Amino acid sequence: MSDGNLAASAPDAPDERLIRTTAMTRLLRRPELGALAGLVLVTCFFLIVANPAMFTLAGIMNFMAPAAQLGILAIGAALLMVGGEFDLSVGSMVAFAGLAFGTVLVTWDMPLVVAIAATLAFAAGIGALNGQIVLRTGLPSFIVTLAFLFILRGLTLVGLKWATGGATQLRGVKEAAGDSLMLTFFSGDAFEGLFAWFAANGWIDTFKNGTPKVTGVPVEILWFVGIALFATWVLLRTKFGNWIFAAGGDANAARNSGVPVRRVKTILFMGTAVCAALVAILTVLDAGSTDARRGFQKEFEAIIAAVIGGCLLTGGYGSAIGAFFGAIIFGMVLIGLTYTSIDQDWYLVFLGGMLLLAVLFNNFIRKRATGER
Amino acid sequence: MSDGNLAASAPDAPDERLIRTTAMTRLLRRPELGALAGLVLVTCFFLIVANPAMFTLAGIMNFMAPAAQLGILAIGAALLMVGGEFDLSVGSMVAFAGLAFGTVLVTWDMPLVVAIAATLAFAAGIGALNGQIVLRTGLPSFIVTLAFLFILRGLTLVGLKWATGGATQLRGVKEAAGDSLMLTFFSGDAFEGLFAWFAANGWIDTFKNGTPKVTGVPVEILWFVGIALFATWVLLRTKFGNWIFAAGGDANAARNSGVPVRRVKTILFMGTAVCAALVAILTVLDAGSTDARRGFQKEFEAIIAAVIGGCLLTGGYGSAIGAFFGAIIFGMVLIGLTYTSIDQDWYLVFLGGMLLLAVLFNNFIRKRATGER
Amino acid sequence: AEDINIIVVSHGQASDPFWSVVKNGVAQAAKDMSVTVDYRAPETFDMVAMAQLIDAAVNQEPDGLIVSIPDGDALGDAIRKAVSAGIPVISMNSGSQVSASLGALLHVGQEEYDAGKKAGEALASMGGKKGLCVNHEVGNLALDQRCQGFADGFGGSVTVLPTTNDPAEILSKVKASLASDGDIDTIMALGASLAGEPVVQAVKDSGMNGSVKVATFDMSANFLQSIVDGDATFAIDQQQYLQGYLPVVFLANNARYGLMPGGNVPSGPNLVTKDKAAQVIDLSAKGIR
Amino acid sequence: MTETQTTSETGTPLIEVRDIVKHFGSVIALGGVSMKVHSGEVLCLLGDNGAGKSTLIKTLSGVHAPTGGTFLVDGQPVSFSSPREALDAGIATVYQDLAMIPLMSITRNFFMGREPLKGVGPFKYMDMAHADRVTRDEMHRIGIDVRDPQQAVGTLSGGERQCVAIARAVYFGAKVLILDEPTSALGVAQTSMVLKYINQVRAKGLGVIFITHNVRHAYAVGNRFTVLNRGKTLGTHTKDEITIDELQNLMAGGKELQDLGAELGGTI
Amino acid sequence: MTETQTTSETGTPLIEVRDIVKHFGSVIALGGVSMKVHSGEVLCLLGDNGAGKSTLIKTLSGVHAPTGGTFLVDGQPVSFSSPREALDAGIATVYQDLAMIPLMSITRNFFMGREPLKGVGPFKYMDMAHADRVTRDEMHRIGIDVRDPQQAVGTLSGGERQCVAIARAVYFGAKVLILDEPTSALGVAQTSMVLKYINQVRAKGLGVIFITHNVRHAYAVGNRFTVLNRGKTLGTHTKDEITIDELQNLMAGGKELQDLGAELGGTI
Ligand SMILES: Nc1ncnc2c1ncn2[C@@H]1O[C@H](COP(=O)(O)OP(=O)(O)OP(=O)(O)O)[C@@H](O)[C@H]1O
Ligand SMILES: Nc1ncnc2c1ncn2[C@@H]1O[C@H](COP(=O)(O)OP(=O)(O)OP(=O)(O)O)[C@@H](O)[C@H]1O
Ligand SMILES: [Mg+2]
Ligand SMILES: [Mg+2]
Repeated sequence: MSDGNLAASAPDAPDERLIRTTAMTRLLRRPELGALAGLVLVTCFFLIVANPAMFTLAGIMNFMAPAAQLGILAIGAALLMVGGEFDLSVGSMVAFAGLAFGTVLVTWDMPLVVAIAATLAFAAGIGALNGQIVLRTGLPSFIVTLAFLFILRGLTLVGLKWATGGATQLRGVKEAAGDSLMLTFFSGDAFEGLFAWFAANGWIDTFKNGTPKVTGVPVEILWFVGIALFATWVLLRTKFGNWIFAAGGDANAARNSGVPVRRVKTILFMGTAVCAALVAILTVLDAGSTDARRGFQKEFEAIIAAVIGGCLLTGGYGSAIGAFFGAIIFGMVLIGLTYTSIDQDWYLVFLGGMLLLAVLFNNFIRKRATGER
Repeated sequence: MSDGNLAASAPDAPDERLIRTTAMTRLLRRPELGALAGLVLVTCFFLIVANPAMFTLAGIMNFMAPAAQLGILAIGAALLMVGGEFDLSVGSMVAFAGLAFGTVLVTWDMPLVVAIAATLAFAAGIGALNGQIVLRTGLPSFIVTLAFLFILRGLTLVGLKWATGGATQLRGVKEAAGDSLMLTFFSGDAFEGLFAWFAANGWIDTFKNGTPKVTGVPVEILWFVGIALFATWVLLRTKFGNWIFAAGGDANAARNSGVPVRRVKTILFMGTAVCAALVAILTVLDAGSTDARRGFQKEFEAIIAAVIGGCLLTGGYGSAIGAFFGAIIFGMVLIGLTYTSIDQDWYLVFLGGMLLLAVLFNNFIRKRATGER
Repeated sequence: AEDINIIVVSHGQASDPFWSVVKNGVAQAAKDMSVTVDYRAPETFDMVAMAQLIDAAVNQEPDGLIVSIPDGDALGDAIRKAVSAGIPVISMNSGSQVSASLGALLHVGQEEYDAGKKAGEALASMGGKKGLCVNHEVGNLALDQRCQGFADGFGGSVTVLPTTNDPAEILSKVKASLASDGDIDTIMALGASLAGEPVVQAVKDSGMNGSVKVATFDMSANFLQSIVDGDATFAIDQQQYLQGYLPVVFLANNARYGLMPGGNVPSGPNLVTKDKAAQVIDLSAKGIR
Repeated sequence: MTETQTTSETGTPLIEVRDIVKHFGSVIALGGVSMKVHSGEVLCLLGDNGAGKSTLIKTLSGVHAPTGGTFLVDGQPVSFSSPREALDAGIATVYQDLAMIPLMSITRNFFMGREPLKGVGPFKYMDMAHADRVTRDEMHRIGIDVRDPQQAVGTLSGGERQCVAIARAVYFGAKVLILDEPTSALGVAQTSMVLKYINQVRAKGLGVIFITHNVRHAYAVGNRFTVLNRGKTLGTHTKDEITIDELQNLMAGGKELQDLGAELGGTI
Repeated sequence: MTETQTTSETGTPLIEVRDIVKHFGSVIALGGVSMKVHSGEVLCLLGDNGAGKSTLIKTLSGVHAPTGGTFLVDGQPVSFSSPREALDAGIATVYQDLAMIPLMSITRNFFMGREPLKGVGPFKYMDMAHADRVTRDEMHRIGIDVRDPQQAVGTLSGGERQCVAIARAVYFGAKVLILDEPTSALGVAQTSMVLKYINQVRAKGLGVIFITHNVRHAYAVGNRFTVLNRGKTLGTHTKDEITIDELQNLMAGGKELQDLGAELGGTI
């Protein structure tokens, strides 16, 4: 103890000032693991109270579809939140991108691939505009994107009336899309052959009349998983990911260290908008129509999912995989109620209660794991 | 220059390192003055494009009434935001407090004064619960109060059905209230005699059928002004106000300096809930009924008004009088479009655009005044 | 009794006064027929979410499914899937045109558009020239169609006044409209308690009761009282209690005995005017009409 | 380097800790530290970066609850659950991270938690004129000309901010004054002021805990010197037991430093 | 106390500012400051709290745009619109407020803005193993044993944090290294390390601007000393022109201090 304190131990000698931790504890310390714990809790709850049909293959696909749609938005929102900004306009963006997509495809009668590209590019443009206003004026993104929440929703209404000649619903998307190759990626189910073969072998449940309950994996689930993995890689492993954390943690310090904060934030705003446009394309192609209420309040659900997933509202901390789990929790609670015999009147109480419980549990687990007091 | 730097100038001698500022500039630096500038801008806009009926006495009362209802919520929200927390449950709280009020008054047939007291106390209790959950768990208030947004809204529906035996609207409030003295403070118009006299002298416009267009000042406007003044006094002049700024600016630093941060925040949560309950009482008494949709999305409008009024979302900065102006701006924009000949389909676009413009202008004025770059 | 399980998926929120009556009808039928019925609806007007709720319902293989179809395109796939899974489907409220083509057994209800048209015609025949349609949830297809129908039936010039569903705001906006356009002589509200009541108040506040006619879709006790008092002309009653009640009865009988009526059941529209209003106030206050 | 008992002080110490342990998750910040301060003495807490000095004084001032060990105030065991309780027990602290709210004015920060009131009953309000005056005077006394006491603390320079924190603690001075590296960001003039203050405060019979890296500052005002190293006490020495050079060596932890010092001209 | 021209350096200065003025709203933080740094020299910037030292170096490193005056790099007038541009022009800075992100790990902070990459084309990713290794090594070199380079910077002690900032600036060292009070929170050992570093860096031909309140630290490594007072230059002196005591007096601004020093035993 009395020998000098300086350079006494080799860099990789164990430090006497550390209590030994197991790999398990270290794993539990990741922000997303709390969300996973919340997911386990919610799953247990439904395993007990819900109709067993909920956890059949069909049931899982059934709650994963809304979870996936929400999740794609939530991952975009999570990255933006880590980067220190909000986007409250994603819900309206879904509607507006749906309108843009429908207009290009149906009203202007363009090929599907053009419509998709145009919609994504258009959304990216609006995202960049959002970002530029926030960054140039220094106003909080909350208020700027809130203005866009109204503006985009309003423009959707006006645009729909213009595109359809007076209605607030645009239809005929399926017919206009025809059977373009792009449909494989943006609509319907994937692996249909595989599932048909499963069903033929009796590995998948069928309805009373013999049709298989699950005909494939809805493409949005694949997009959801793919985007979650990609976002996680970007966040944890790339230079850009480091910049996101830095920009969100302390924009000033980041700028002083040479991080191009404006560029990072603009790209994040664009990414969020593109995620919204992707959800719009997926849902419009699935539904075959779009209307002025699409995506209503999705911005809050996305932020909720991101927060359940461990994102800090103040920025600089969070994970994409957490948002992934958060979206699944949300989707499960959303659909799960229909598998229980709880009265619909109690739906909101139930939703709020589950939310609170999941977050509390998540928080409790995280605190236990990190040893905070 | 070469004489010592220490204690060279008397404390109140002018400092050579200060550019002289006029009283005007100093005035413009107050956070609320930007909001006032926004208000002037919006007023000018409507003076030009709107029907002159908007700025008659009747027109002003007409847009001030919703502004006042929003404003009471906004001032509560502003104080809470300065204290570093959010309450997203105020909208639902309005509905829930309305239910509580209606139940005590109509279903249980209590006197009005008891119903009012019970409602306010009950709301304060829920506010305290909100606060305790936030403070004890360390979860962000955003997510906790979001859960309460759902829970309270759901409980309102369940409670209404229980109280009415199946309907979502509880009526008969006016009959139950009778002509209690309390009605003077919580319902109808104030200064009716004065206005009748004005009208008799021809100083107030009358309708074709001879009744005066304005019969008095709606009480909610008086409450609104009163609460704005009181909140401003608390914030700027009292010990508690100092604690609010401290708790919101940096809760840790405040705690280390001996500020009872928990108590301050709990009181703020209670205050916000009480404001919501007050709005509930005012609106329910005016309408004579309450239903499950009351106060829908008011939480966002309240936050918008507070932000327009100069509150920082990150806490520690803002003003009550700013929220006052913010609420008036919002009320004016909301109602004002009806007085113009702009196609009503554009109303959301217009609302968003005006919002953005007001905030931008406010920000611009503030920056000019403080000389930030 | 045997375990008969029926699921209702509608597009109207449980807190919507109109739909709470439907739900009451459903609950009463479930009691009367001794079957279990689950009522489900998305929390906002959201076709994508509604399709997912139908999917979830199909997955539970109920003995009968009752759906409202405000958007045949968006819900078509889910309903066809139910039908192809062998689940008897009845549509209610909206979707009479597409109901049969999607494979539903029958439709109970009345088209929003038709109801609006009838109301518009009635108001035009009372001498209305310039109408205002107060839409408290723009983009909700059902409400848009009510407005559209009203405009078409009314014939004269109709402006749509979009608002949020805050009564104070509706009150102020209607007052503002009346102040800035003195020609308005007819106001149509799309919901009684949320919109209809503040509209009546606004007209009174503006000193125009008598000269401006007010009508509303659906009913609320207070609005009916206004009809009795002469401050409003009529309320359009779809008898939506039946839209909830009847399909459950049909499907229960279908499950037990294989019985099913041969055609659609029109549940409305039904104009409740001064002479009838007094009788229904109590029923309305209980959530039956 | 064993614990050396001082002989000068005899009565009950104002503050005493025995075998205080503090863990943060898996990090052991304090691994059993003992220490005491008597009335009318300045205890200097010395030690390398990360030795645990700030952690120690944060447990004394109620910010952290210790993981283990005993904490006595006036001989009575206590356990503070908030800094407010420590303040009420007479322990005033200047934190290394200052505990200032950047967005608030100097005056408001100065009086934060101890606002001067005026008026009666429920209508008590802050006496702003008085507060501004006190702030300006106290800051002036420590050598800072405040341009405008209503200026936000966030616009002050690092050293000016430090001065606000010190002036505040001294103005509201209690039984024990704890200063965590108060002089590190200060200029020569301000440093002298602070050291002089510490001297005055001690003379008034208060106990002072003074954390610094500057041996000269420590030696100028300290009565006893406790050295921390990697979360453990290395020993306590009275001023007459140790010379300034010995103290320097003790802090630096060995001869290695001497070489470096020599290389640079021996002036560090 | 007039401007004294140094004779040793002749070539174009690496950095030169002339009559730089900076206002914040109504506050005049710099009222016309001139200064230059040549290659291979350490310029010490001294001055009281609030004199404008930090403001000056923030205009040099692109954080603030000056309100007026000329700024030359290698004799060319420049105007940086962001710190990135200053970095690209070879000016590395350790800020007084450190520019660290508390929630991020030490490694991520260390490499912030200059991440080491691996992989090809669009699939480039951060070489985390390499980054961790470099961070640990560089921190060890400055005398800090990092327990875990993935630890959040927010959990480090004040001094440890300072060391990360310095190690980072030195590791990515450019033409000019600016250090704003780097040693203020450091222990004796770490201080020696930093001063030694400054010496090494100067020897390699870089220009260094070193801000400190400690005259001994300044005198140990500085070649020239510029004193700022209330936003103005008081004068520049080479090491051979001025003794350490004269420098101390210059900084403290008069005799008043001497008295204080004497009172406390003359050891400050
Ligand atoms: N909240 C925390 N979580 C984890 N580790 C912590 C936390 N706070 C402090 N530590 C660790 O405890 C050790 C002691 O820190 P402390 O701040 O007490 O040091 P110090 O002696 O004040 O150093 P300095 O002189 O640099 O201020 C440090 O190694 C630090 O990393
Ligand atoms: N953003 C700002 N707004 C207003 N005034 C400011 C701002 N930044 C600095 N100042 C003022 O400018 C003056 C110079 O500050 P600066 O930080 O440059 O001092 P410094 O010499 O670095 O002092 P220290 O040695 O205490 O760090 C200070 O009086 C400070 O109050
Ligand atoms: Mg410390
Ligand atoms: Mg400085």
